[in-house]
Amino acid sequence: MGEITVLHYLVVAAALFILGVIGVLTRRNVVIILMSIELILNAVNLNLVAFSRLYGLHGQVFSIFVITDAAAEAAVGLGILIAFFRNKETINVDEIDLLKW
Amino acid sequence: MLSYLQSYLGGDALTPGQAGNQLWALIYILVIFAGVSVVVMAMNWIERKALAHMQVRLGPMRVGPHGLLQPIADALKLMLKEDIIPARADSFVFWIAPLIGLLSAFTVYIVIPFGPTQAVTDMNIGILFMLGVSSLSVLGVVMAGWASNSNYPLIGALRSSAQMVSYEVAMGLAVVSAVLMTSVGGIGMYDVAGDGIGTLSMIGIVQAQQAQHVWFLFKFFPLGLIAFFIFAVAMIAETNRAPFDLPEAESELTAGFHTEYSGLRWSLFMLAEYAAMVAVSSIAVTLWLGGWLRPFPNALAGPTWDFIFSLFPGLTFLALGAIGMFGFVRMPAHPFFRVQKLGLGGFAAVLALIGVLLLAIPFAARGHEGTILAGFAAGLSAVYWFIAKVAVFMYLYIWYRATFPRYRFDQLMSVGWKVLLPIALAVLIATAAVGVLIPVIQVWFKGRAG
Amino acid sequence: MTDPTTTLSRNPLDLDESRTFLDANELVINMGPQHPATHGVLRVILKLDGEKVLGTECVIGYLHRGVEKIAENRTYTMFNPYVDRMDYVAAVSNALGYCEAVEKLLNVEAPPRARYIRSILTELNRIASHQLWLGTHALDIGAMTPLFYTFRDREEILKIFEKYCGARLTTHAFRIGGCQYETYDGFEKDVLNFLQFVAPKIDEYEELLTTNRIWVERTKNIGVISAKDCIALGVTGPVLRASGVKWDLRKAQPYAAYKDFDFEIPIGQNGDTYDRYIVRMAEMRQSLRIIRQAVDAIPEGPIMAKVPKVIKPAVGEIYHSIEAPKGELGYFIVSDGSTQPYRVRVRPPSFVNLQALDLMVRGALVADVIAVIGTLDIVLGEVDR
Amino acid sequence: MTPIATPFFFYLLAGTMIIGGVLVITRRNAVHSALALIVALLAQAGMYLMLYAPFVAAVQIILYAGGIMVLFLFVIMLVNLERAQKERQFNRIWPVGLLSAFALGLLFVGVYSKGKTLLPSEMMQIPESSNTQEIARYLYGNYMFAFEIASLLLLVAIIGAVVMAKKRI
Repeated sequence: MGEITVLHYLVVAAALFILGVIGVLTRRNVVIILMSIELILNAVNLNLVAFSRLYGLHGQVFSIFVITDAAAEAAVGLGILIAFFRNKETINVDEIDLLKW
Repeated sequence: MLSYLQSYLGGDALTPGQAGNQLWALIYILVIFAGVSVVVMAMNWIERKALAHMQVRLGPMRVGPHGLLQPIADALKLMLKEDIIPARADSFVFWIAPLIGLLSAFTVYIVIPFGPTQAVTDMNIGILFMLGVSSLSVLGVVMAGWASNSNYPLIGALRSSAQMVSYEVAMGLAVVSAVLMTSVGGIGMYDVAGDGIGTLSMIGIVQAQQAQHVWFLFKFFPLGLIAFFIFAVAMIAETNRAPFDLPEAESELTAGFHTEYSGLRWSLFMLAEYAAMVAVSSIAVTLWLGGWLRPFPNALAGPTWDFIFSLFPGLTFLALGAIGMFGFVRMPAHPFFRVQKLGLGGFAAVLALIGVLLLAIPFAARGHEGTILAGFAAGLSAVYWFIAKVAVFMYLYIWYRATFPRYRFDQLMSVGWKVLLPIALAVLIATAAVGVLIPVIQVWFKGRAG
Repeated sequence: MTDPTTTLSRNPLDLDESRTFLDANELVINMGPQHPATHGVLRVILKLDGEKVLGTECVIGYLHRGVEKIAENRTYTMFNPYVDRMDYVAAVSNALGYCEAVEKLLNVEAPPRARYIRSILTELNRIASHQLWLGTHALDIGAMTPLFYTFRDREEILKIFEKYCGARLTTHAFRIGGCQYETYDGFEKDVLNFLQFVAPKIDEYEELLTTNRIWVERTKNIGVISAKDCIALGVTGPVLRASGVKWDLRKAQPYAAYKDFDFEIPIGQNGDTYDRYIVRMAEMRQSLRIIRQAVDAIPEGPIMAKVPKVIKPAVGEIYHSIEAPKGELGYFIVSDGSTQPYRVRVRPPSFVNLQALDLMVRGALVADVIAVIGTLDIVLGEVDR
Repeated sequence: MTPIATPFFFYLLAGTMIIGGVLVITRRNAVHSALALIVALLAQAGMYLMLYAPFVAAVQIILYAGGIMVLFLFVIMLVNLERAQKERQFNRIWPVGLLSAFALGLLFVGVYSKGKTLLPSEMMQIPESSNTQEIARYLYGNYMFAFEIASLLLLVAIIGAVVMAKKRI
């Protein structure tokens, strides 16, 4: 348990990022895929905020933009999900394989 | 440690959290936790009594004199009741949902300033922290409704999550307009930092009101009043109380999201609800009603007025004791009532004793400015005024409940989105505009005069 | 809109488990029989789209006691107390209808004093019934306090009943041919005191509700029913009058002593829940007016007509109806010449009015169903009999 | 205010976040996933506090935990997941996905071990007490344009979500 440097935060962020990627690539449930995307975005946020310790507040400002983006993404993604569920009664990505129905 | 304690009691130190004094902060947290729990129990009794008297009935009368021990009996009963988890419920989520609600309701007390130093800590994002943490209670409600695996709780949960999320928007905008006022100097007003920068810290907001010689309720009249009104409406909706108690609308959804809960877990929901009521009332008091400041801290300044206003806590307790004594005297002298009569008399005597003690403190502290005792007396006065203001809100909660019918869900939503939100936005813009314009006009006038 | 009986499956609770909120055409909720807002044991099966009501189906009979069948095994006199148990909040009206029907069958007429006493008690009972309705209706909409106010004031009426005949709720006050009891000493004074007492109280209820924004929003344009639909469905009472039809049996075919009294029939225009509220409040005031006139003009004389000890009406049938607090309460009695009726059929206003529920709540929200059930003022004892 | 027991809290929060993240991608029940994600997000807010970013922490709690996750839970409740729970949880190409994620991990390890010397060794002294004000200056100064675009993005998202989710427009 030495001094905590920015690198420590970066490692945590990288781990979260990879977890998110695994979730996106392997799960079938759209809701959980969207949550995994949130994990990825959060990993990025953590990176940005950690770097703001080194390079000034720009990172924090950017992380706020990322959060905004995440909100927009979640809203639209879940909207699509609901529209989709209404038509197909499934939320598994590998069953969403038609361009129209 | 000791020196900090001395300076803290003397009243010219930082809050324990700011000073980094963990032990003292821990004590403070325990005190607040116990205090809030006691207040919730007392509130339970007061609500039932006040509501009963508004509705031409007596309320609890059997357990203890005038039902004074009723909350304790209820708490005991709830603790002993079977804790039912429905067969097809998701037991983990079902188990954790009330804890989330309780946690979010109690966590906000960290930043509530009961006095200039009487807070666990003072964050520079205090008000944001409060809004954020109190918004987490939605999660508990949603999870409770979902985990019960039943239609009524599910509808209740959907309703309440939609309601709380919608009213948070109007609430947040109203809060922002108050926060703007911390930085905006008006005619004859100056901001706390002196450089036009506002503050989000709860203590800073109250200090700004002191420095600007005005409660934000009356600042930029009527803008502050409107913002306060919006907050006051939104906070009732946030805490799911009448007339916005749709999530637990008894006549429609039996009990809403906690239909399937029983015993201790149900009482945790109740505890969370009342704790949240006190918490949002504290926000309102801090932002618009001058927090711990006594009435007219600047117009009636000076040690004499300070002394007079510091008599109020003792007088209040004496008055309560007198009411108790009145009840004691009025109670029939039949042996059947002996225990109750003695209990009430004892209770009144204790109240009166506390009153006398509280009266003695300012008398003893008079003329000893700068000592620990004087600091203690000042802190006592501050906490008293804060609690008194919150108590008014709690009474209003009861009063609303006795008076208003319940809104329908779509009406509630349209009130939130189509009435409160536009007004809140308009007030926000107007506050900002007035704040910018007034200094300009002042400068212009000065230029003309000079 | 489709007919709910065809859109709802025969067994509405047999749901497809995979169906959920989103394909919500199929959300079926079972309201009652143990639901706080169904005024007893009414079970309403709601078919919902989200919170929008697509159709309803009332399941009744949870309080069925076979009152009509019991009548066939009792003598005319013995059956009299049973009618009190139908609409138990307006027991006096029930008894009045039954007694007058049998009197009509026997071709006797109650003496004037008995008729006046009957009118007074029935109108008092109407006020009590409306008060109870107001309290529970307001409670359904979320206003707690009126319930306690109305119960406090209803208590005064029940006290008068108790003093008069010894019973508070199921009074059994009237007999075939008149009244069993002469009024007690100070009856008139008690009633007049009550009138003095209750008039400001009615204003008090109105103060709490009439102009209350939330109350108005919750009741205006909710559960609207047109006069045409009312007549088609046979809806009577305040519900009909709120739709703008000036129909009150007390005026249309006066019974008891009503033709001697001067009173108005309050009507509404929109036929919504708010109008029904206003109409009932006005009716309470009119009842006060009737009672005052009746007490002032109450004649002296006997209280029982000459009725044989054993009531044995001639072969025949009769239909007699009165204006109960909830609407037209009719008794159809067939006599086969014996001491027991061959058949008694009750036309209960609650039962008929309840049929309008589906029409009134189509397209409304769940919360409106509560309000509409409240505003129909049904008593399940009368619906199920 | 000096942060206390920093390594302890760092490892506590980091552990919570990682465990939360693992739970998010492995739970059968989407509600449990959401719960784990909320815990991870709150832990991350704690980390922001340790990084002297209180405003971002507050935004994280208000927006993520109080807003976005409620949205998620709302949708999970609307969409019946009981069937999805009984089915296979991972798609057929999951080994490929895992492999590529692993490769990405290796890439990170490589970059960090090579590039850590590039980082400045000294942390900047960020005034914590005026953090919010500083962020405001940046947001309404340097990043004004980006801020406006973000608001436009949100507007588009609102309209999009309404169009998508509404049954009959």
